[in-house]
Amino acid sequence: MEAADLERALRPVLGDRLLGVEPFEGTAGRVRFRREGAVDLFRTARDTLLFGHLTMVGGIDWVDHREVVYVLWSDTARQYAILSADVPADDAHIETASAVWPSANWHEREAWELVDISFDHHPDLRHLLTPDGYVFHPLLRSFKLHEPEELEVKSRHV
Amino acid sequence: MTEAKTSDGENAADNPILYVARPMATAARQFAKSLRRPSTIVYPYERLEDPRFRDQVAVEPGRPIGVGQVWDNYRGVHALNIATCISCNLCAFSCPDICIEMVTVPGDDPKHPKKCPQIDYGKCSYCGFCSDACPEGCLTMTTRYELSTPHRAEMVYSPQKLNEVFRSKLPMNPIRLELPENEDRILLDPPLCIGCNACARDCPTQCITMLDVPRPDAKPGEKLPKRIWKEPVVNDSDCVRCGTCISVCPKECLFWGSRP
Amino acid sequence: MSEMWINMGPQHPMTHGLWNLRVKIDGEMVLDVDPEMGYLHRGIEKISEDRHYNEVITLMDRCCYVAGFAWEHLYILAAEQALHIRPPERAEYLRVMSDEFQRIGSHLMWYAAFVQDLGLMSPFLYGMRDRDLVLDLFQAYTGARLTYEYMRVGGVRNDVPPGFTDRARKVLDWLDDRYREYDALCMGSTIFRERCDDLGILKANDCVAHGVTGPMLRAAGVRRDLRKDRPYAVYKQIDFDVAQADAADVTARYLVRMEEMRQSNRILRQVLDWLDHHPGPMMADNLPRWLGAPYAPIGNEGYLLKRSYPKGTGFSAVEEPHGEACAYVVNEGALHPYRVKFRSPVFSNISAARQYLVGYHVADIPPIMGSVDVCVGEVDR
Amino acid sequence: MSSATLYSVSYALAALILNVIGFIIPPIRAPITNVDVVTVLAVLIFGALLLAASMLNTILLIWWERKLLGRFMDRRGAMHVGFAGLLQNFADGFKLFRKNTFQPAEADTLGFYSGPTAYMVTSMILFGILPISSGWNSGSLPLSLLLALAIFSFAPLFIFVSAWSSNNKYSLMGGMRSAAQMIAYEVPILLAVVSVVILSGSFSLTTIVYEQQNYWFWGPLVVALIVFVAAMLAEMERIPFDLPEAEAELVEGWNTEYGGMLFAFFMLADYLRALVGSILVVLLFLGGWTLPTWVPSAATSFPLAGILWFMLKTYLVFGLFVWVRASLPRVRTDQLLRVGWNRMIPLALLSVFLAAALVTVRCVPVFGCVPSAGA
Repeated sequence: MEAADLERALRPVLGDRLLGVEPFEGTAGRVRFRREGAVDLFRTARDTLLFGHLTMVGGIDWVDHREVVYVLWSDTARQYAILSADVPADDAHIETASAVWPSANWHEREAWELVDISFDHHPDLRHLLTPDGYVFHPLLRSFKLHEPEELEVKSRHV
Repeated sequence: MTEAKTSDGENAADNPILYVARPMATAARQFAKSLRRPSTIVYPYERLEDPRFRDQVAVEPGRPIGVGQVWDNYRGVHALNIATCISCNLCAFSCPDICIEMVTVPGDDPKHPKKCPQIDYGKCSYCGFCSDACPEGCLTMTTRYELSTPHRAEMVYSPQKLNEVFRSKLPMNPIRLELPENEDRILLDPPLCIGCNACARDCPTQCITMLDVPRPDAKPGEKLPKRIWKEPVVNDSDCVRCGTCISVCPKECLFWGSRP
Repeated sequence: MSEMWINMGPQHPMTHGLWNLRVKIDGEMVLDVDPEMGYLHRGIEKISEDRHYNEVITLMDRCCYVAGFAWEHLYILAAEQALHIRPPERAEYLRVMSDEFQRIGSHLMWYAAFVQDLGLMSPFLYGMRDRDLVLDLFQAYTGARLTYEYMRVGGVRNDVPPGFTDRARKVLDWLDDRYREYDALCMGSTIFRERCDDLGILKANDCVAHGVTGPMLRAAGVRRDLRKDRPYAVYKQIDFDVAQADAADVTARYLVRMEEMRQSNRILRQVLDWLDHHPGPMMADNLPRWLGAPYAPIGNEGYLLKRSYPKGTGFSAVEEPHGEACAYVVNEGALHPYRVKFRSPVFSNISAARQYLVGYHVADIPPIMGSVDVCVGEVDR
Repeated sequence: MSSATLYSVSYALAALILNVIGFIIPPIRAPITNVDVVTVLAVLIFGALLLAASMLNTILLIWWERKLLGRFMDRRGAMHVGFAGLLQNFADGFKLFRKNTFQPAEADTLGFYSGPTAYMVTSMILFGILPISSGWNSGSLPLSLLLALAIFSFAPLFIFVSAWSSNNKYSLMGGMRSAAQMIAYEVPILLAVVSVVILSGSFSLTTIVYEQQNYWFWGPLVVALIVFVAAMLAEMERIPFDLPEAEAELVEGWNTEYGGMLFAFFMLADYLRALVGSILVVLLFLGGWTLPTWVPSAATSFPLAGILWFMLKTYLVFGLFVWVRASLPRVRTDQLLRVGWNRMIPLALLSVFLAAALVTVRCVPVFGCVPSAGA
């Protein structure tokens, strides 16, 4: 499967919500899409393209906007594919993938707390790696490593 | 594709009669074996790095496997030979944990005090990047690994203390890395240079010489820059690529680059 | 007894590592579980943004403390793709050798911890003892037993010392015998089979849906191994089989891991033979080994200069001992990676805990979680 | 057999002490050499000697287990304090003794402290009943076997009390498991013992040992021996039946909240019970302090030979328990109870019938027909 194949399969479903598919070494391609097309893209990727396995969800902070990266694996094609969507920094949210792939649950919790990207309709958006009540998002560029933050954290269980 | 199975294709479900006989027999065999000598090393009395135990310590007598002649490779406490240190700062630069600090050691030249690494073992991760980076081979790692101390301040090893480790003649990491063949080198942007000699003065290997450049004839109306008419020339075979010259250059006219 | 929540962790013998499994029980039955992670979160992804490319390697060894080489390899592959560097072939063979020894070491560690969970005491020591031999080999060519810092962007640090391959073959011979002993102690024991059969079942469909990979997935009958499906390094040239079982229970996972160790022995013999006959360079051309791929010397006053590398994004996936690990490295042409993101297999495997723990006994939690092979270092990163 | 029993020795000792005191202070000589006073002191000395013997043996047993287990695991075991680590357990005991005893918040004080104490004390009483050799104690209790088993089965109560009062969920679960397990395994133990009683015709341990002078009971009663050993493992809470303190899931089971001396009580009592279990196996099945008749009489005629052979057998039996511990995993609660009720009890019943049949035909097939003493 190559980038052109992905584009051919996705274009009719997504229309202009698909921004393009670029080749990416070692994978089937990198699909760039608008966040409005997330649900349709996920369903097509799983049901039509048979990417049954969501490998990871990660966020990148590009200061002016944030990028959500999904990595999929197909057992039939034996290939990875990368999906990426840009979300604005001041309104960073996207539809959850955990309805399609349950494995997205924890990855999205992690992206939410570390990169501050909110996932709509997520079943269980709680802190995972950082303590409950932690207000910072460490993987943002604005979080400086050498200036430790003072914070009083409440314990998880009372 | 392999179906996972046990190594001899047998399992307890096939022979329920055995119940617990096979594991007990295996344990008994091990018991008989370790009656002769258990595999453990009685640490404070026997040490892996002690050559006397290298061949004795074996899981099975007569088949020494495991420890061997390459123990010298171990990355333990550093040894510093102050005499050959050139104060190039590469060890401090390459340290990922920022645990190396260059401190002044008393030298013969009061004007240009010699700086040698001081290592804080409370932070050190023993990655060996510093000894890999050392161009003179004066900072190496030894097989010493016993560092425990009740005081945090004692974890900071001064250059003198590291030099004592060097003098104790412990086995040292024998692997030295060479510089790559066509590595980047120091290049000069001639119009910016003012010939101030700072680079040549501070070069730890003294591989920079200031050569005269011809003073151009001033055209009428043009003002010649105020400078010394000398330019640094770097002897690439001696250069250790430490970048000291670049950092001391007041005009930022030295830079890294590859020359054809 | 009425229903109650108990906290298995963060300091509990069941948790190998620092995490908390909240379990809702009724008598001896498990009604619900809720894993809580984060006690070991060190922010490795954040720290990586502040380090040179090679300096990140020191973090990778600490990412998963029983499979340091696998993580080094994972990161190195992604970083090389992001920086457009190709390592020489001998370095790739050395990496594969390290990987496979690490797989044996990690599985031996798993074996030790797993049988300890079942109350088997002596195999715990046997597993640790035999793992020590593997660590001795690591020490022979990297200089450290746990935190190797051996691979570099563009190659590896140094070659194996003379006589190493013979020594390694002896260890492999020794291990071949030991695997038989392990099977006698576990599969030969009726009590072990009673404890582990039909326990913690996670069928293939659930595995895929919840992102479970590695031995757990292969124990459910799915033949998936990135070394075969997406060969990285030199796995294409090497002949080996993928271990697989169908029962999807704890016994099946045990069998898969045991078979994987035997296959690793097979791979290692081939790699050692290759290393004997093909000398060559350790590093790609023109790359210093200590400072990081975009050569970045620093002046005494923190004055940075750099050689520009073209921007790039690297993605890599390796078959780590615990499962499938991925790395995503964004290179923006700076000295440090712009963003490093890791996918840890255990992260996903634990996230499915509710699927394979609920409905069993409290006493079954340790063997089931043992068969998952939890390494908290790479979950929390 | 030698006529000097442990009690007579302590009586003589008490009389000696009191006479010496009376010799030094003549006015009180008459009142303190009264028979009643001497008897009271003799009983106290008897108890102290028993206590010392049981504690020494227990600690030696722990050392024995540590060394054996070490070799099974390809390591050395305790080796630093004293010769071959013999004093290591004393050092550990002193450490525990010095430690602060603490009590969790909202724990029930009475139960929390009385549980371990009662557990310890009842375990020690056991030692006073068992005849270690012919000269050890009077051994005249006609129902000493029943008494021993009765005291042995006190333990679940105290374990449950201390588990419940320590206000910890793990302790509570461990206590529940312990109670269920011990109750389930009391029955097979008693049934296995019944077959011994049938064969020997007596409830007195001393008589049972004397009945074994011609043949040891393990031969004809091998089924009962297997049942007894397995059930004893469960009663002693050792691997593979150590679920009440299965450290993998229950931390330390019912003694999770105990530390310092109270934990030492539990630990010592556990090993004391292990010692008593091994002793019972030796007494009931392995001929006690007697040796087979073909052994030259020189081996049994020197002083304290009975105790020596008895202890040797006991430690070997305990070595078997250690061997099992070194090679088998732990079973699960439901499996344990299933094995107990579904396997052990039928097997024990079978051995009862076997013993009854043997006695009826007055013939012991393994060792040839001999006149059965029990009939």
